[in-house]
Amino acid sequence: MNDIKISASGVDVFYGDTHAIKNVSVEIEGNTVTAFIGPSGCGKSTFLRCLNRMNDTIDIARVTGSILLDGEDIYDAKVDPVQLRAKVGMVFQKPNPFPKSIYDNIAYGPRIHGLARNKAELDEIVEKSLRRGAIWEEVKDRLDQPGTGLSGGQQQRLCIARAIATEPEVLLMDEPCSALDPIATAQVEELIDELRQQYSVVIVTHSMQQAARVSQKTAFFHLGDLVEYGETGHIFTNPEDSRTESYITGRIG
Amino acid sequence: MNDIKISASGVDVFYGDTHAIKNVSVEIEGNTVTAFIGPSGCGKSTFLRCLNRMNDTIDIARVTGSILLDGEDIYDAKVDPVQLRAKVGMVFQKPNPFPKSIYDNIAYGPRIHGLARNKAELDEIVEKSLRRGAIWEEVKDRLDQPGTGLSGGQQQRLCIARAIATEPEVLLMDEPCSALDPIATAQVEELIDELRQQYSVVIVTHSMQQAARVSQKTAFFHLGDLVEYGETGHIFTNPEDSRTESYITGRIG
Amino acid sequence: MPLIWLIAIILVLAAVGFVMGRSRAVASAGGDARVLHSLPSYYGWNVALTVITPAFGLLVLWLLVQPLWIESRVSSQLPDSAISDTSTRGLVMSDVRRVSEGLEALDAPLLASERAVDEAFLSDLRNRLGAAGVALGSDISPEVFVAARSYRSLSSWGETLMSVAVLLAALGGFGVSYLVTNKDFRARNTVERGILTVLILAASIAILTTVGLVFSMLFEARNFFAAHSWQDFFFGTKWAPDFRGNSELAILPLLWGTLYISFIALLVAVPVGLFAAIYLSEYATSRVRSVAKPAIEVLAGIPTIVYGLFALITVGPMLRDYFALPLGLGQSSSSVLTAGVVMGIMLIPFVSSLSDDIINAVPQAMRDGSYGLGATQSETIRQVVVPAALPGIVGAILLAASRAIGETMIVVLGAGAAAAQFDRGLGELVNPFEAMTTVTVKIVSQLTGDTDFSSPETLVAFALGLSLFTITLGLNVLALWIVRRYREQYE
Amino acid sequence: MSDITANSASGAPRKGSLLVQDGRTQRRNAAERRFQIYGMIAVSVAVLALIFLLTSIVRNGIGAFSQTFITLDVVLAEDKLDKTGNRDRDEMAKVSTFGYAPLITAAIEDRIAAEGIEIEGLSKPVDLISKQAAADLRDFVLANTDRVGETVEFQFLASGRIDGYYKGRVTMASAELDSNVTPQQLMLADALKDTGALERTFNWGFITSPDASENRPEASGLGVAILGSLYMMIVVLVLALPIGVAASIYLEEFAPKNRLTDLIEVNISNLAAVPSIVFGILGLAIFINFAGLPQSAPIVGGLVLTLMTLPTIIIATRASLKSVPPSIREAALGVGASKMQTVFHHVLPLAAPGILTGTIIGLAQALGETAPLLLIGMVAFVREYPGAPPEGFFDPASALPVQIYNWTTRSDPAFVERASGAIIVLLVFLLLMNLIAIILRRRFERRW
Amino acid sequence: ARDQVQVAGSSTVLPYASIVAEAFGENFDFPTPVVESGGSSAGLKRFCEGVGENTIDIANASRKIREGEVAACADAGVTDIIEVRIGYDGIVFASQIDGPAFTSFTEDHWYMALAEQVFMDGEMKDNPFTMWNEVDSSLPAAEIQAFIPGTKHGTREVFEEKVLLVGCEASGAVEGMMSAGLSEDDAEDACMSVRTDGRSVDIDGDYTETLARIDANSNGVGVFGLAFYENNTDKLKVATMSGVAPSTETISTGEYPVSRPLYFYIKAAHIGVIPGLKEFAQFFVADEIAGPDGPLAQYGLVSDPVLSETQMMIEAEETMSSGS
Ligand SMILES: Nc1ncnc2c1ncn2[C@@H]1O[C@H](COP(=O)(O)OP(=O)(O)OP(=O)(O)O)[C@@H](O)[C@H]1O
Ligand SMILES: Nc1ncnc2c1ncn2[C@@H]1O[C@H](COP(=O)(O)OP(=O)(O)OP(=O)(O)O)[C@@H](O)[C@H]1O
Ligand SMILES: [Mg+2]
Ligand SMILES: [Mg+2]
Ligand SMILES: O=P([O-])([O-])[O-]
Repeated sequence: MNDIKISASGVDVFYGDTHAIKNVSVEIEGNTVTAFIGPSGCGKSTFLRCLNRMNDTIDIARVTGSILLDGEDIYDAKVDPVQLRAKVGMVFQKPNPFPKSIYDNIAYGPRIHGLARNKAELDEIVEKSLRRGAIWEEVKDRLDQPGTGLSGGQQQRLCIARAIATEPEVLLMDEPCSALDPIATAQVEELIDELRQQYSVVIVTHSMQQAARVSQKTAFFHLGDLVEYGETGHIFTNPEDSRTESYITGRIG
Repeated sequence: MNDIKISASGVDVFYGDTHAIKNVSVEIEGNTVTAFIGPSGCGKSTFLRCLNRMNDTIDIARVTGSILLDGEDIYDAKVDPVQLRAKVGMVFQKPNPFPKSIYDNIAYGPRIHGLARNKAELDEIVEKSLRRGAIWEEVKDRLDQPGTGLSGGQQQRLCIARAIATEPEVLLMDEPCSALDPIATAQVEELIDELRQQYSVVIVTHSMQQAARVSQKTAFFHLGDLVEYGETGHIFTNPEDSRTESYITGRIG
Repeated sequence: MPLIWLIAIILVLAAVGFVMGRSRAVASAGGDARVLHSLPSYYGWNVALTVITPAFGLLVLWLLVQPLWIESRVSSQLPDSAISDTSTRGLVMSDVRRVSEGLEALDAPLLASERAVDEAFLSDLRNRLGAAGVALGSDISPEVFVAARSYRSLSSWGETLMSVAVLLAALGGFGVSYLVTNKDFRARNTVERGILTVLILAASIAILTTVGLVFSMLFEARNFFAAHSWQDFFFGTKWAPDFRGNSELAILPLLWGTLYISFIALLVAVPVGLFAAIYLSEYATSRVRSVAKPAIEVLAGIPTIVYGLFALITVGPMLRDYFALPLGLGQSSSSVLTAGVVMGIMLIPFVSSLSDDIINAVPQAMRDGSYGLGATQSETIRQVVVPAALPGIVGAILLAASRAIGETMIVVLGAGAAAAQFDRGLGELVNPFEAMTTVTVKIVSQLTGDTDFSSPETLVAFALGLSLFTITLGLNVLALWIVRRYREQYE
Repeated sequence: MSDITANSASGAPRKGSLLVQDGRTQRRNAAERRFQIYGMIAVSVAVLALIFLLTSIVRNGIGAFSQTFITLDVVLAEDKLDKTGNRDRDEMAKVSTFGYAPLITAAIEDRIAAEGIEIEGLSKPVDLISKQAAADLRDFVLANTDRVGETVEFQFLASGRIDGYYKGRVTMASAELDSNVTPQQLMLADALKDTGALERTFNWGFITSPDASENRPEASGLGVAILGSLYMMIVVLVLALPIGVAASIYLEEFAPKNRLTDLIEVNISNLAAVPSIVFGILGLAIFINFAGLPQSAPIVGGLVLTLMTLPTIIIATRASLKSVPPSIREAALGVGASKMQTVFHHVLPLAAPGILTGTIIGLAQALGETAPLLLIGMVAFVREYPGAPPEGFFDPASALPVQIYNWTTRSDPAFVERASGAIIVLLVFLLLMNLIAIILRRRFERRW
Repeated sequence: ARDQVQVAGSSTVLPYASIVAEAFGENFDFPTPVVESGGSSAGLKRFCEGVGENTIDIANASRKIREGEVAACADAGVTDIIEVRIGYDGIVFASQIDGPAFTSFTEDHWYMALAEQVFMDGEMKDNPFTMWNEVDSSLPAAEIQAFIPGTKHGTREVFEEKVLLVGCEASGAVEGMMSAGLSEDDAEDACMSVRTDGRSVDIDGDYTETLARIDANSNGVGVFGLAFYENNTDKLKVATMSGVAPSTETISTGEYPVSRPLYFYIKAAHIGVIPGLKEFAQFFVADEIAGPDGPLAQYGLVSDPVLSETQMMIEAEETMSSGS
């Protein structure tokens, strides 16, 4: 049994009047891949964004409840969201590369966190991240070209590479393989597995197979509720809630 | 055997110096679903965008070769890209709802094409499109809220609904189900099948299963080349090119 | 020590502090910058800023306070006999300052207190000062010289003391911040708090300006209302200042002129500017754009007098001869239309350049979405791009409207100096070929006119200014409300 | 599917050739063309207006860059200039410019006699020479006391009317009516021109000299005004751009969104609508009466113009900050950048074009503004050059728009040309000033 | 500390002051004074802001300082003011040189042409005239189109009092109005109120604007300063007033009726503090400058017949309170 890395309890999120997350409590373990599954619009992204306070940037979003990272409340006034986000990295659902060169896209995080002592080290970090993001081969000759000129799947992998370049302790990935072909998907899944050795990974996915393949724990959301949370194997083979079962077997959307 | 709807021959696309599509010739049939498959970055989106001249909007993109729609060269100087795009609709890889209300997002196309004589007809078109896009239930109470405030998958379905609201003869769909859960995916696939009765659909997908499920024809792209094109059943069971086989069986990315 | 040196020393100290703070931080992390809480340069900045901020703060404070303090010391030492009846203590003090400034340029022995201060010495001193480039209005009296000498010595003391104090402050800041520098110190947060403070200070300047503007008008406006009935000012319908008093000073005719002329100006500037912006950002080649945009911006830089003369000499007579006279709408070459049209031309770049930038910033994905549905470029622009850029465009239009309201020269030469005539009927009020004038023109002309400056005829300028301020505030609130309602936020 | 058919029937028939536009498409394309033509018309209106204004400015003003000079031999008579004969400068300084005038009169009369020019009815030939001449001569003598007694060749400015004669402003017919010049004097000028004593050359003095009084339009120049404007623009640029951008960043990115910030926002747009002269009132009250800064000084002018330009820059900057897509901010925040870093590393560069536009327009306005300078004493006749910075910021100076304004109000028609010339200088100044901004803006422009 | 004399005020006096300042700078070792324009009242306001280096030393005015202003000055500590009259400004009526023959006017022509209401047939009527020859058959048959100083200008006051009012009285309208029951004050006010139907255009700008308007309007008649006219004799045709042609001579003798005195005011407290202040003031009114043959007169100033008194007054630093 691993340590609890993130412990959320009684989390509610509102977008204006819309109640997007309803009293969700969940404990995310260290060295574990946790998958969030559920029909589109059920609140997976919303909840994921709570975990590193990205919802702060949405004016109308309001979060209540408590979320502890290593036992510390991340919504505490004393917490610096910047430090939090450096620890809890994120890959967004829609790839959003900076309108800068591919190199700068990756190097940005390491630069602001001072992860490299010199240019050579930075180059190394960039290369390594791009390799781990399974995109090095495709972009190694065009590192100075804008990241926005990449194909959809390339942008997605660029964003993954960008997120891991800063070496976060927890990585939140919102459908990181949605635009990837099977091979690239497999590479990213491999990466996730590798990351798990040291860190925690939370992944949102619509592919049951993927959830089953990469995750140890699975949380099933439905209409803002956390319906069921438990061992992935258990959830997929022996769901307790009927809604979970329907979803997994493809009967509710 | 269906009529040839679109016939591309010797198409090359360059982004500046990058040769993204290399001498591709393909014939897309009417009343058929054609799937484009291939590893990320191989040029699927690029080729798709050629078919309704969306590449015109990219300054550095240059298209050569000929593409005929119903026997007419769409790159002919006399051809109005606007009329072309009204015939050949598109769902983009990254959902891009307008910063307008959900209703206006859908109503936009019908309005500019004058498809509705009055408000009631327009309402009807909007509802029908949203229903066909499998998102009506989720948004029917918030039609006046911005489309940008939807979840990733909802935005994707909104964009599908938006595209079909204008009743194009050919619908180009770039990974339309990438952010959708299995149920929603099934609904969209059903829609695609329904559309096929009257129109042509070209769909880019990374899911072999999806390609196999919905398409009658499949084109496999690799590094800008059209490697193989043929009956879906044939391609998946009996690929001629070794690269196709490797891709389908998950050996090259 | 000359001020410039002191400043230079502080800056050097800050630079040193930057380097040392940085390296101390790195050292505390055992050479591995990755262990640090913040980037090494933030530690450097932290030290540099804590050197600069207190030192410069003290410096500025000292420079403000010292002269006041010395002034009051020396001034209190100055015997009453030194001040003639026509003069004042303040004026004698300015003589004292001038002499003491001059003394600085001369030899030190002159300052020795044991020197006899006699007639000959003083007239010689005046010549010496003259030679040193310090002209004096009259001979130096002994009292003034003594005062100047003590002024001089006090200020040189003060300066020395200041140098020491400021340097101490700088060093103190250096020491403290240097000592707290270690790998866990949240240098970035500290520096960013500092920057945020600067940002807040910058934003508050805008507020202070408003407060200053209101207060600089309030006092005189009150005097105006003490001398002139407010009912007449706000509800009267006639503007007729008179040198003999009994003027009718109503804001309404001027306000009508302001609104009418601004309206016409916007009627020209907004469509032309907006279409130009759209054309430049969406249709024009980048070469055309790179020439046309700065060229159009030149319109904003042509002095308004040129537009005024253009209105007076070219546009006015043309509108009169080809429109007003044939249509029987008047025979005045000054008209609302003349001023409005010419002002509209001046305002084109306000709308076009800013809107162009904002339109250009709308993400391409929005356009693609629309093209993909078979929209034409103009449909895309009108229905997707422009709405998405609306807040910025409205900002640009407001800026243009603001300029229109604040403009004088074009109105004076284009529309004349006579206020709208409410008593001549609605027809003349809405006739664009009538001469009219604006609030701003009258603010300027009443302030620069020949009426007694304490009479209501002059003071009315302040009341007009304040009223205009309030009215435009209302219009701006309205505009903000509209933008809020229609804002479309893209991703 | 029946409704689809219904739709097709009601709307545009969809089947059909791409090469043939159906009715609706034709209409839409016509609208498109119209729209594009409107755009072209708009741009042309703006550009034509510009060309019209510029050509009229240049046509009127180009003459100011050349000037007519008359070369004469002047006898520096000792009995007039140095009665004591000991070449003591202070002694000689007692002879005022009025004492020098006869020397010039003598010089031109000598020249006429020497060339054998005879013109019937010619009176006061000295009127050909600028009134500035005596002052120039006096300055020369006081600087070279040893040359008294010699005959020195001097190039004098010709008077405004004579200069105007060669620029087409004055004609024989107009001279007939003109109380300041006679046709005979014009004939004399022609005669002198034939002898080579009179010539028209490039007029550096127009750019370097200080203003001159109404008596001597030919001697007036823009030196003080250019320096004054330069100093003011330095102040404005150094203060308005950073303060404006900083204030916008705070308001747009950091300030909590509440009533108070709404108030501030409205307030700033409102400041833009405050007539510029009111800023002069404020400047007089705050900077001169309260802070004790000197009158007529570029520093005060610069501060007042800064306050006046701030709203423009803030409005432009906020609008461009608003237009940066939130996804860029999210991307940066997501990798652990602080808000400050996000803004400075990503948002600001993307907003740069708009900021620069605001700056260009703000500076254009600041450079051309006269009214606020009125109350702080800069709308003035200033002949002394301000010193070098930093002291020079506190010396009295004029400004280009002020000079233009002053010259347009003067009665001598020669000033009309000079005012237009000054406008040319102002526009060149403006373009030079904005050049960097324009280039930078092009570099920062990008679409995403 | 400030080295140069600082002058502000009337734009009418500005040309004279700048001619003097320029010559002063050339001939003395003091720096050239700074002469601001901005209007008499604005100048006096600055003048009365207080004593001290950051206030002006001299205010130019095209009118006498008023009681209220003296009081305001005193409140701010400006108690000792030296008043200097430098001469007179003639006001002339001129039209386009090729325009209709406006060569001689009388005051009542102007009253009849420009008054809001005129006294005709025993009652006050809205001014019915649209042509000058309707006013008086000796005048040209041209549309009435007058460009007169706007209400901000001191010249307007002079125009109203010395032309309109005089004309009103001469035409017998005042008597008529009083017999019709108006009080004298009301009658005078009525005399001086100008029609607002566009026949008379107020000019808030300078004479250059009046000139430009006349250029653009051949029937226009405008009000100018004598100095301005003298510099533009090739474009303008001046009219006599009651048979007297305007010139420096006729104005200084008082034959030509429309003129006004020009002044400047010195802050006595600044004398001895601001270098060159007194010297400048003395230079200004010196015979070689302000006398009938000096450059100011050449430019168009009607020099003061009693200039020597003014010179003595400055010499003695005689302030207004101590003087009169
Ligand atoms: N705007 C652009 N500028 C330059 N290169 C581009 C641009 N868009 C795409 N490319 C390049 O062209 C190639 C083909 O891109 P395309 O988007 O067609 O790939 P794709 O097959 O759609 O991939 P994916 O499945 O990842 O979306 C890629 O190498 C990509 O980097
Ligand atoms: N910015 C927003 N403003 C208003 N409502 C929002 C916003 N973002 C999301 N929502 C709503 O909140 C609910 C949850 O959205 P969320 O993005 O968390 O869904 P999700 O589970 O990630 O779905 P998907 O799989 O489609 O991405 C949805 O109903 C969505 O419409
Ligand atoms: Mg989501
Ligand atoms: Mg793609
Ligand atoms: O500027 P004036 O006061 O002379 O009109």
